[in-house]
Amino acid sequence: EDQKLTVAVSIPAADHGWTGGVVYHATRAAKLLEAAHPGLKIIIKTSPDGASQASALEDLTTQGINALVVLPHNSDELTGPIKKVKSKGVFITVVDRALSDPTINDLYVAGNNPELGRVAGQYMKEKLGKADIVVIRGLPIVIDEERQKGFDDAIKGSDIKVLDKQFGNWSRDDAFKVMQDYLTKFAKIDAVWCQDDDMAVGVLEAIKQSKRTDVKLVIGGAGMKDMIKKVADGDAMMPVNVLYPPAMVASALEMTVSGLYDKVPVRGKYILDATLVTKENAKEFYFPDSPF
Amino acid sequence: MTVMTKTRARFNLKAAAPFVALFVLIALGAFVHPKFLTFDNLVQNVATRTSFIAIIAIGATFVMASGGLDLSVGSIAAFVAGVMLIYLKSGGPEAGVGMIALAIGLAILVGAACGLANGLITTVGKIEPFIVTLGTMVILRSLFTYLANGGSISISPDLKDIYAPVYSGTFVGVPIPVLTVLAVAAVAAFLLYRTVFGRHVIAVGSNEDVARYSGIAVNRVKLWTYIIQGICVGIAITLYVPRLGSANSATGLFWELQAITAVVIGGTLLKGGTGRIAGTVAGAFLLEVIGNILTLSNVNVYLIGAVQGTIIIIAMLVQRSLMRKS
Amino acid sequence: MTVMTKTRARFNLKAAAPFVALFVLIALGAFVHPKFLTFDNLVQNVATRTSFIAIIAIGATFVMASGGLDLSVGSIAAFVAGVMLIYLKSGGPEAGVGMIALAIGLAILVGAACGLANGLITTVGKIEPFIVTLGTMVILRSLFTYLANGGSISISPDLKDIYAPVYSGTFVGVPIPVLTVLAVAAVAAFLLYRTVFGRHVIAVGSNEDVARYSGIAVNRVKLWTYIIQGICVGIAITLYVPRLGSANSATGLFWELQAITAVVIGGTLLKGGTGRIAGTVAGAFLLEVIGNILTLSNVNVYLIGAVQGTIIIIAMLVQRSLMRKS
Amino acid sequence: MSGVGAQIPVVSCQNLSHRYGPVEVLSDISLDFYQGQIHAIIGENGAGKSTLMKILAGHLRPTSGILTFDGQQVTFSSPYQAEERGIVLVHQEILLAPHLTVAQNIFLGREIRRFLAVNDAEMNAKTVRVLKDLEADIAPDDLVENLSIAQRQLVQIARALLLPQRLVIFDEPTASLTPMETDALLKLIVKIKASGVAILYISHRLPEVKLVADRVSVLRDGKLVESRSAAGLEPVDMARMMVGRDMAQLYPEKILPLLRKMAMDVDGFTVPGFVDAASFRVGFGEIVGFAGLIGAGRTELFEGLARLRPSRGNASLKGIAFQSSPKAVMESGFVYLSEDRKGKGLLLSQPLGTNLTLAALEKFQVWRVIDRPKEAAALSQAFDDFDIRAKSSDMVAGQLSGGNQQKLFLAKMMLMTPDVIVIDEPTRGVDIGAKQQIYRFIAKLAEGGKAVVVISSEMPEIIGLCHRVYVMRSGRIVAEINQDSMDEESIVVHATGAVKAVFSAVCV
Ligand SMILES: Nc1ncnc2c1ncn2[C@@H]1O[C@H](COP(=O)(O)OP(=O)(O)OP(=O)(O)O)[C@@H](O)[C@H]1O
Ligand SMILES: Nc1ncnc2c1ncn2[C@@H]1O[C@H](COP(=O)(O)OP(=O)(O)OP(=O)(O)O)[C@@H](O)[C@H]1O
Ligand SMILES: [Mg+2]
Ligand SMILES: [Mg+2]
Repeated sequence: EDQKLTVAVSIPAADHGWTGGVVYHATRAAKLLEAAHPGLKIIIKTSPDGASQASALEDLTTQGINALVVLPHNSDELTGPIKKVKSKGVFITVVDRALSDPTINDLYVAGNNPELGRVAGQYMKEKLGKADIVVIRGLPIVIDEERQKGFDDAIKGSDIKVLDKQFGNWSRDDAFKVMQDYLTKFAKIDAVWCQDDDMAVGVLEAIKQSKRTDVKLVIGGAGMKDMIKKVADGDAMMPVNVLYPPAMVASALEMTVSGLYDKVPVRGKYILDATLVTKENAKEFYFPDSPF
Repeated sequence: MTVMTKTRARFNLKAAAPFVALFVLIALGAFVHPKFLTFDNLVQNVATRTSFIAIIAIGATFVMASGGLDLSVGSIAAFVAGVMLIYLKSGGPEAGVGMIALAIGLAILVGAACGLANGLITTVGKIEPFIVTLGTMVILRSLFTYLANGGSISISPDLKDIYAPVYSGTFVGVPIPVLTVLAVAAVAAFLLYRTVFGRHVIAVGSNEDVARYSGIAVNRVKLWTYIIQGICVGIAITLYVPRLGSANSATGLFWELQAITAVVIGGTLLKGGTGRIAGTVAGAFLLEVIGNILTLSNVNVYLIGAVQGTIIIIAMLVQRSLMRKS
Repeated sequence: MTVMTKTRARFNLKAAAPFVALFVLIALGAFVHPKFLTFDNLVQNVATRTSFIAIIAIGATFVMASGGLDLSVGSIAAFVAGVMLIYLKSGGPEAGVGMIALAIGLAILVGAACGLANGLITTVGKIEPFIVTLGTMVILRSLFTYLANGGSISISPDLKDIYAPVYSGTFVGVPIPVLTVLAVAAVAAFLLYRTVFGRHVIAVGSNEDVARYSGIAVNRVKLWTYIIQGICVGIAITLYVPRLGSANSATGLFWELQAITAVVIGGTLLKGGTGRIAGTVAGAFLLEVIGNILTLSNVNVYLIGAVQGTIIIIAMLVQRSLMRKS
Repeated sequence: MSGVGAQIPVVSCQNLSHRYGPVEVLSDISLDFYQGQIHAIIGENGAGKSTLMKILAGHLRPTSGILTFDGQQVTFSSPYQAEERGIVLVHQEILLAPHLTVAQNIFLGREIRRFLAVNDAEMNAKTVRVLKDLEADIAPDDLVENLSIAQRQLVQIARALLLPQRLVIFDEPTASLTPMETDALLKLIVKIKASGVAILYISHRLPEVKLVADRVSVLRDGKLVESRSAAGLEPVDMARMMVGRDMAQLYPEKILPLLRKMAMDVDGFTVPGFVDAASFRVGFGEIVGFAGLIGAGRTELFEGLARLRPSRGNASLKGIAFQSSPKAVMESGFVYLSEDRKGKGLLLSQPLGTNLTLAALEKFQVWRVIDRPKEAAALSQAFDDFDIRAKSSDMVAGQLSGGNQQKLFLAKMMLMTPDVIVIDEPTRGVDIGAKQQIYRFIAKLAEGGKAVVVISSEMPEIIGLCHRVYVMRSGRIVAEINQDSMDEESIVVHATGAVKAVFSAVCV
């Protein structure tokens, strides 16, 4: 049981809310697991971009590791570097973003970005029927593209009309500005979809300050605790949230470690749904201690 | 002797250059969207949200007038916001106006301390401000992330509601942040143009040796410019926090670039020896107006940056050619 | 007369300063992890991935020696990578070595063109390089996003496998990127120290008026420094693309800060008039070694930035105090 | 003087005028410059001499009028074009790239190449040769930033001498040189002339002019007032032509102080690398001179005392040890006026008023606010007291003529009302009329009980003005000479360390 093993966790740096949550959950799970397995050493490294993450993977491999849990910045970029780690005989767990070559990972704990967009679009279509909406996207990267595509597919053929989509850089402040300007630009906005809850904070504040009453619905995503609380409290403007839990990295880490120690074959693909959080189920997803 | 002077006229054209660029841009905006030229848009929205960068850029005007540079302002902003929010949270549910007042004081103090650190490393360590403040930029952002446990720090909605009017409130119709900018600019202009200290700042920026040989304590002057910069960041943050009641690691990102750009567009030269407070405020406003126009217009989202960069360069061309003409 | 010249000895100590700082850091690294001081780690990993920043920083040495600044290198990198990848994709499945060779030429050409644009706006438009290159930084990144349709651009794994050895391959045991850096540095050193052009670069950075009075075409010299910078970015990207086979909007982010830091740590002054190619390479390596040591050590993830910033400042203190002593 | 009449002038200007903005600084100048002739241009500070030279050398384009070269009309759009024709200007101001070596500066813009590379060996060798001609002790690979002002001046002269020459213009080349270098330079100029080159020579040191000039032209307030052969022209005549009236005696009468209360007492004071254990004292009411050659360490000694460079040793001011920061030293009443007025004296990009009050700004505040009217009043007072000639008061300091910059600098430091004043090269580049005013001013300071130290490379100035002289050589004070035994020869003997001075009549 106190077999000496090293597990590396490579994740994006905590540069906005969701990634902050990822780092938090990874760190927390690592502490618990290390306590449970005396011989276990978990190294967590964060990287600001794909190239640095490739470098970090090299460095981690140099240190000698038994398993790698990786949430890649970008599938295309990191497929090669992760494959190189795999070639050293390391157990590979990929989280959230699938690699271009699915044979590399031993374990895949998947988030589902298109699904996040689809669930939000689906809800909007059903709830509003006919509406003029605006969208605030994140940063121009693959995740954003996938979410957007899921959303667009879901509302295709409906009476939901997208007035505008601009980038809010996954930042509360930028989303606030964009929303303020949307409110100036469009006399009537029925609903807002923003790609994550961080930006929803800015959006809600901009609407509040404008004293406009036409906006009836704001949907964010990813399950930030403040937003889940709003849902639980039955907030009129934000009745639902679409879950995209940063805690998935913790699950992946737990599965990986138990695979190493218990010799239970934990392999394959575990897909976490983009669950729609409503007033009814909100309590299950509310973690007041999480930083996200 | 032969004293002729057309000083006034000449100086005014120079000082007016950034305002001319701003005016042209506003005229452009009026074409883009009918609501652009409304009080709600230009003052209530755009001018109000310009306030953070404007105040920080006023501080940067001092640093740059003395020939320095501060890349750490964005990180100081995040760090100050973090400390302030943690303090406000510590008060629990009964925290009220008194606590907010203390938090404001704390923010300014912490900002000043960060500036002091920058100033000391630059002057005592005798290393380029570029590297010093790049270092503290990385350090302070990392400290914020540590404080925030990687996530965000928020105050309770109740406390936020008490504090919110500082950002969203108005006084005789003018938003409080706009008034704050005007007040800070007035104090700064007085300090820079009418006091011994301000004169010394310009002297140090024009020629450090001459300043030293004139008995000016060069290091002390530089130190104070960084402290002023820190205080300005502190003030800016006391307006920022009531807006969303929270901060995360994206807070203040790239603010240093915006502030420096505002200062340069305002007519202050990067190499030191000049400082234009009013120009700086105009420059900050100009940047925000560009963003506003672009959101109101229908430019391809992916190309917004390209248009923005082009407008900034054109604004600079207009500004600098006007300054040279005078 | 009395107190004259130990010029030679003086120069050597000055040039050695960044290497001393690097040496201290490597000694520190040896304590942190037993595998640090291995060929695999220091050369195969760290030196190899230093190559992009090192080559870009060599270009930046020219720009800064002439008193300029280029903030757009990261965006040029992304843009060049984008163009290169799109070209490579256009070849379809049969694309091979020939196409890669053409793509390399294309990368260098596009890099040079970006540099030319920076240089022209700076010299003809007579505006501060800080603003010009900040503008092109925003513009080029936006153009990349446009090319990439908001996502990333990748080549097929097969093509990547053909191209990959350019990054991962070795020649007589030395990684190809490391050899490339050495070659670029050698050419750059010859250009800067042994040619008329290099002499003029230093003269322009030292005192532009003097250079002009001496009949030097100041604008032409500046223009070329930006073109050289662009070419260096192009070369760096021909090593970067085979590493990951793809680029996205985060490609090259903050490279400008890393490159400038490397140059300054290497002993080149921001205000122009000096240029130290070997120091620049040492500076780039030093930055990457700091990152490597931190990854190998057990510093709290949130505090890594704080440690990194502190080490950079300390390295600068060591470097500059050695330079002053000499 | 060769047969001027029939010859075509190398360069000639006709009806040349120049204005800076609305201000006309040259009007209707017509002059011819012939080969084998040394043509001196003299005139008060701000008369337009440097402006005329800059036009001839292609740095400025005249507002009107024409230039001819070998009888052909020419227009130069850059100094480079003028240099290509052999018109070379040695600037009054130092124009060198500080980060390059001496040889690199000398060949800047016209480097000697070997294949693709620069041929440093050859350039260094040529530099050594020309510096030897100038009797300058400077190595070709010294960085210019490490040279003193005088040495930089020599490098600048060397640069001009290495070009192919038809017309060489020297704009106050000797202003910062000591007698030894001046002597060497003048010999060289005469040699160049003999090789058939036209020479234009500007100086405020009229004895020099008398010594070398074949022809003298006088500018006053931008106009040519006289142009005549130098034969029989004495310095006093020249002075009269310049200022338009008879010059009274140049040096004021020396009034020796009766009570010698000690103002400063320096004992074993060392400025590492420059000055070794200097000991001297200066009394109130005294004018003490410091003589020496370039590099003797005079500047560094007083910069050390002013805490502008690292220094150690005993030194007291009015009985109290010197303070430890430049500001505190100044506040305690010790003021040092640098010889480098451009680099250390004035903010060239700032207005005159800002410059004037910079050091004494604390005196110009009411309730911590700068009193602008008082500042303006001080400026017009300084214009009167120091006879500063500025065409308008909203110029920046860099636009003043060289001599007027010096006067503004003096005025600036005097605003601090110091007790002990050290003036490094007080009259460098100052015209004869202004010189007289400055000497009067210094004498008046001493009469008023202040202690004055004058560092000067002009021997007559030291002798004419000072009550006592210290001579420095290679970082040491080697002699103290009193009023009664003060003469040039004894000073030069100590300064050079030679047994007997080898000294021409140059600096009469
Ligand atoms: N760039 C400038 N802008 C405005 N006025 C100028 C400028 N340069 C010189 N002047 C003015 O032109 C006049 C002539 O200056 P110039 O330098 O030719 O005098 P000078 O005869 O060489 O004097 P000095 O003996 O002091 O060197 C002066 O009044 C000076 O203030
Ligand atoms: N920045 C410097 N770095 C190194 N050496 C210097 C520097 N400045 C001056 N020196 C050297 O110091 C010595 C003394 O300088 P300087 O010529 O100023 O002395 P001085 O006695 O004041 O002469 P003068 O006043 O006649 O110019 C010279 O050998 C000079 O080369
Ligand atoms: Mg002159
Ligand atoms: Mg001297």
